[in-house]
Amino acid sequence: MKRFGNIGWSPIAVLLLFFMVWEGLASLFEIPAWLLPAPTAIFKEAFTNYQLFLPDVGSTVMLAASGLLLGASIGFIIATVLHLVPPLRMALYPFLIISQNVPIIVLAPLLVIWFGFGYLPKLIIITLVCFFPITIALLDGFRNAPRELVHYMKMSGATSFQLFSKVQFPNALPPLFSGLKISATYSVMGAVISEWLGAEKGIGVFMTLSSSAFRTDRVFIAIFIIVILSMLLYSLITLLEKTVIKWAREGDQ
Amino acid sequence: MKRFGNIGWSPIAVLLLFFMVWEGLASLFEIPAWLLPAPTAIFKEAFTNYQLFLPDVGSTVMLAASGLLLGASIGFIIATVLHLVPPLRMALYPFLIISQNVPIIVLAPLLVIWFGFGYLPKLIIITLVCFFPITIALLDGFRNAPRELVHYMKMSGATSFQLFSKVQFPNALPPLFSGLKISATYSVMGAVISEWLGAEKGIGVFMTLSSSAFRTDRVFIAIFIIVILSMLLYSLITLLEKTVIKWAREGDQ
Amino acid sequence: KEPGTAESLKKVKIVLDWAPNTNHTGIYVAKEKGYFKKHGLDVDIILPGEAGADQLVASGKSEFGVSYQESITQARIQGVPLVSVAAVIQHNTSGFASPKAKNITSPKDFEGKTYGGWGSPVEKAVLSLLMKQENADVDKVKIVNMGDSDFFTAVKRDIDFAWIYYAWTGIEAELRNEPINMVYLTDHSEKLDYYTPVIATNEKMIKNDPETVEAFVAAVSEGYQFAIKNPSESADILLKAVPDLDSELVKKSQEWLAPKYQDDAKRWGEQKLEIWENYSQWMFENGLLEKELEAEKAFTNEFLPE
Amino acid sequence: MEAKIRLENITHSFKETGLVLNGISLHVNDGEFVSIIGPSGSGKSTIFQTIGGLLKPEGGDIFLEGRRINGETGNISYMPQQASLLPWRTVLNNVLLAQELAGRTDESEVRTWLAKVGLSGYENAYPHQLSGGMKQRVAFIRALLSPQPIMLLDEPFSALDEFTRFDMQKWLLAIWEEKRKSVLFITHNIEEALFLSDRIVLLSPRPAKVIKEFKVPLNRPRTDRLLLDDSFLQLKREIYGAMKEGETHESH
Amino acid sequence: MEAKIRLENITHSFKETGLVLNGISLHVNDGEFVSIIGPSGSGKSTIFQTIGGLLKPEGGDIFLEGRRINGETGNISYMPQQASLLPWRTVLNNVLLAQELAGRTDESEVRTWLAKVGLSGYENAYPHQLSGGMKQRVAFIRALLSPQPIMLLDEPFSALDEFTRFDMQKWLLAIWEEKRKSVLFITHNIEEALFLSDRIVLLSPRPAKVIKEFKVPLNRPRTDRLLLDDSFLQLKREIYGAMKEGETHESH
Ligand SMILES: Nc1ncnc2c1ncn2[C@@H]1O[C@H](COP(=O)(O)OP(=O)(O)OP(=O)(O)O)[C@@H](O)[C@H]1O
Ligand SMILES: Nc1ncnc2c1ncn2[C@@H]1O[C@H](COP(=O)(O)OP(=O)(O)OP(=O)(O)O)[C@@H](O)[C@H]1O
Ligand SMILES: [Mg+2]
Ligand SMILES: [Mg+2]
Repeated sequence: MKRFGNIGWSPIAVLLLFFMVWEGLASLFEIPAWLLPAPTAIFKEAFTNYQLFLPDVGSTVMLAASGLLLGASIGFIIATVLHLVPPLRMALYPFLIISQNVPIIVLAPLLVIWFGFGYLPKLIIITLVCFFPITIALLDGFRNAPRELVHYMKMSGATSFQLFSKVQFPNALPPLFSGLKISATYSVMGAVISEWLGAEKGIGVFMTLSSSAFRTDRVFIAIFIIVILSMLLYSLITLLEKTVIKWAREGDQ
Repeated sequence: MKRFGNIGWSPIAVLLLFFMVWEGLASLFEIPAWLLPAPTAIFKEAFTNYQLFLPDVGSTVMLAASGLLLGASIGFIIATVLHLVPPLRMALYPFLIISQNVPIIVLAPLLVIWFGFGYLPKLIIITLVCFFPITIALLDGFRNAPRELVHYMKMSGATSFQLFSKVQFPNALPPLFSGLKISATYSVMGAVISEWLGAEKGIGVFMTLSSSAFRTDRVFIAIFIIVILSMLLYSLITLLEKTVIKWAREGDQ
Repeated sequence: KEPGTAESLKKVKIVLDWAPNTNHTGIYVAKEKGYFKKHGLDVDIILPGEAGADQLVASGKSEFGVSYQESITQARIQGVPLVSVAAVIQHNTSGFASPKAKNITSPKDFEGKTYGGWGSPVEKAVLSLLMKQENADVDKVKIVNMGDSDFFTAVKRDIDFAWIYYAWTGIEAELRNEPINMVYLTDHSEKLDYYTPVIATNEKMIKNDPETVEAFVAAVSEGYQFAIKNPSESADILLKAVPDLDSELVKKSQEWLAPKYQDDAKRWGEQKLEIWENYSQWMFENGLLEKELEAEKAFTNEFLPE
Repeated sequence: MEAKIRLENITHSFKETGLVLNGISLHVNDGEFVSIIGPSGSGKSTIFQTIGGLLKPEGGDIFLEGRRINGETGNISYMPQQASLLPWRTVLNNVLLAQELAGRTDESEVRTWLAKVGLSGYENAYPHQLSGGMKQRVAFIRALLSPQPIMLLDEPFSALDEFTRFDMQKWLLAIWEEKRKSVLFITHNIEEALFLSDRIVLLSPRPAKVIKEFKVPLNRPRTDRLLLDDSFLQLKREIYGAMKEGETHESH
Repeated sequence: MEAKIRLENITHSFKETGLVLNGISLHVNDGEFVSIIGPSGSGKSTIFQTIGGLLKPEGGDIFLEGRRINGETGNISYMPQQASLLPWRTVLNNVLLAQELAGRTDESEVRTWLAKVGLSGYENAYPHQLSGGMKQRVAFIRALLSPQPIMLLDEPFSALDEFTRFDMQKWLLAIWEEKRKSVLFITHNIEEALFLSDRIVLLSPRPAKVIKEFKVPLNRPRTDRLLLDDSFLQLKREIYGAMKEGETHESH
């Protein structure tokens, strides 16, 4: 616990260092601002014109958070069903792969045509992005339950579902959190991409507009926001992990 | 083992069913071919004009495979370093998140300026896509080594590196394979995206050109190829998993 | 029909081809100035993102869209029922740009240089057409696929010249004080003076709801006419609607583009059969089209106001 | 009367290690306490896994009150050789687990028993915070409080000191007598087997066969004075001798 | 002469369960065999973890030949109470593990010993294919073949039948005498402690203190005839009595 007080600052220190090096390089090599603006320029722009993108942030946060939640739930459901019904697992795994390999440029028009320009097609895209790491991590976690616990449960007359809910599921919690961390990291970017499906506002819109207007500094503001949101989500998952998994971690003493 | 003989066919049966439903819906609702061509049309086009995209396939396969390999190696190295040097872990994790949240549209120009239009910037993009799931899965796998084994090793005088190589690393093999499966699924799409950075050939090029020429059937050929390649890579990883992890799987009897 | 009240307004959508820019000014003006309302329409302007404007228009998900003659030509060959109802800019303002220092002022200077494109066979055909007229050899141009990279990035590295729209990227170069040379397509070949961009709708709309098309085109036409007369005010309207845009770029671009909307045509939006035929003919001859375009079906002037 | 549980000529082999059970026949009558003694690695735990339905015997049949139950689970309460506590459950919840499986839980009963076996104060501890013997006691009462009428105990007291072990034996006998359970008990301790059982079954080294059976004609309730009783010592020597004899012992 | 290993007034407590070691002082001389006996959950395994350097004692010091080694690992060869075999290694490679840590491996020696403890044919089996007692034997020879001069054995034979156990004891004594190791041995079996040790240390229930020490003045080599020897029986009764007395036993 004490560690925290000290090491909690180190990422911030390293980030500061990173910005300083960046700033230094930018001015040393006279990198043009339209290519890679200096951090100070970016921050200045962010503070003076924050009203430009503030409404966008809220919309993207909503999208990312609800998409992650939905993606996680669906990822969990799919993993559970595929685990409990083994024939389905073999039969449906091609569709898992397909779901990750249909490019947005093909999917987007179809989604819009079927579901319009509203919230739903965007949610579908983020969900598609987020569910997959969770499903894969869970499927393997379910399978890797310690042998002696599985044996004990079966001998004691546990049904498949009891075996699942009392052993395989809790055993898959650590990989579940790995999967959630991966998905959380992708979710904000997924939201941004989904906004390219024709949104009124959102960081994705802000970014494409800025990019097409050659406002690289604003594009970087968008990136900073995306990164910060992702880190927040990631930290949230880590925090959740710490409260849920109280039993297994070595080196917590 | 016998199971295989039977169930190995079920994904193919389900895929066939899927195509049949698709074909049926396409002709029932008279979905125009430029929006969603019927599978038969796609296959016909693929068989008659295969010389159009055959060279592209080779180039994308090379890109995806080398990117996955490089991504996996780098993912492994990063996870190992972060695990063995705990202060680094806290300090550098923001950069892990950043690496997944810099959109291609920003990254692409920078990569092009620094590395030109050759192979290298593309490899960097696929690597960025592939390393992350592996790093996260490994980091958690390293940490979750069974307590009693870690205790035994420490008591017996194992150095940190011995503890790592003999316990934490083998213990992380199952999550490593989960991560690899996720990355393998992304790698082909990563290669396709990287080809939008300017490539002479490749499925990505074939797809954008087909798309801009409204050849939706060819776009779907591209998707089929991407999906098939991903499934091959995924199966390869699963096969590798079966040969490497011989000790832990329940339900293999 | 009672114009003016919110309930009676007919809701329609227009999908842009790209991020909002000065090509779209007339549309934003028509919305802001109430021209749409006047014609009984309530118009949503939609950014396309990845969702491919043309498919959305063709499928009827959006009634109107911004497209290009090249696209509509290829689309119609594949049976996509798109129809151009107005040319936004009368003449092609695109061309091959290069930093001044490279000294590329005419197609023959392309020899020995590197061209950055997006890998389409059209590009080589266009280069070849231009260069042949000056007895230059297109095979001496190195064609590199630069993917999604923009002009400024590309010319910093390996690339000598690329294909741009002057009204946007060219103006941006002026603003950056990076002088460029332009080789305009229209200066070297009439066949390449195609309409880009255009306002498009689908065949069903024309058949089933010609009134709406007419109302829409009329309002947009008024919008562009306003922009032609008041470039600076209409630039402000665009900026107000899309505040994320760079104001300097928009203003300067608007100024440059205002006279080009209508140019030498007798009214804004007018399209000529000959231009549609010429271009598609050229494409067909160069093996870029599988069959010949029925040019008269690809566009119509019938909705343009007198 | 039909035996509570009867194994008839059970054979089983593992793919990797070959034949383990070589025609095992044994039975436990209703309310009977039977111990199994046999060399390490002979196949005792495998017999339990067969009865519990985890393994389907290759040959032979298992009957529960005359009904064939090959491969059927849920008929027994079981204490495995390794404690097999769920690491994510507290001690209390680990004991409740077996009751949950059987569909009715009684937390206050569990708390009472945790106190009886010396674990009061540890209800909310996680398994990794327990000593080896404490884990064993948790697994023991988990089995003890399961409602099934047949109990399979696999070396339940191997990690306990003599006094704690004696307490546990006492509780086991109390429950057994009160609830009229049938018990099958694996141990390496001949005295323990004699002290607890009605009958003792002696196994050969792997592949296991039953080489001898002993009736234990000692009166109940049995007390520790028995340990010095002549007939007790006599029986002990007899079993010891039989083991030595039956032992073409694998470690030689 | 300086003791090989000496604990001076060691105290330790766990955050969740409180004080466990309450001022433990004990020592093992060079080449001496010392057993620890104490109730389940008293703190025996915790003492081992302290000596092995896994836990840093809160109070007190540990000396190796006079050098303070609080929290220092690598000085001992160790057999934990749970076998703790690596599931991804075969039996052979699990035994080699301890040698790998010490930097020199001798595969033929390992194979010889695997055969001696009755595990020939299982060299390439994985731990999950072994019986409980077989796992324990693997862990035992893993410790036995480690080169460190001090050996900590935590209930090494609890899962073995009497004959196998006796064999193991024999091998242990052989190695101990041949290599002049110092052994600290945890057991619940008084006879075993008497049979093997030079000295026996008796612990109280938790929090553990040393309540008594017994010298075992029996001649070596010791054989099974000893079990009926008078002085042996006398010592056994004495220890039993001391245990009973020291036991404000936690399960009451
Ligand atoms: N899952 C398994 N796969 C392969 N072989 C196994 C498996 N389980 C047990 N065996 C083998 O079966 C034999 C008997 O094992 P079992 O666990 O039944 O012995 P046991 O009599 O309980 O011994 P112990 O007293 O040491 O616990 C052993 O030789 C062991 O190697
Ligand atoms: N990691 C831990 N965290 C918290 N408490 C612990 C931990 N390890 C042991 N304890 C507590 O310390 C006490 C002594 O445990 P220890 O394992 O040393 O007992 P032991 O004498 O070896 O018992 P046994 O003979 O049952 O193995 C127990 O009460 C146990 O609950
Ligand atoms: Mg056993
Ligand atoms: Mg212990």
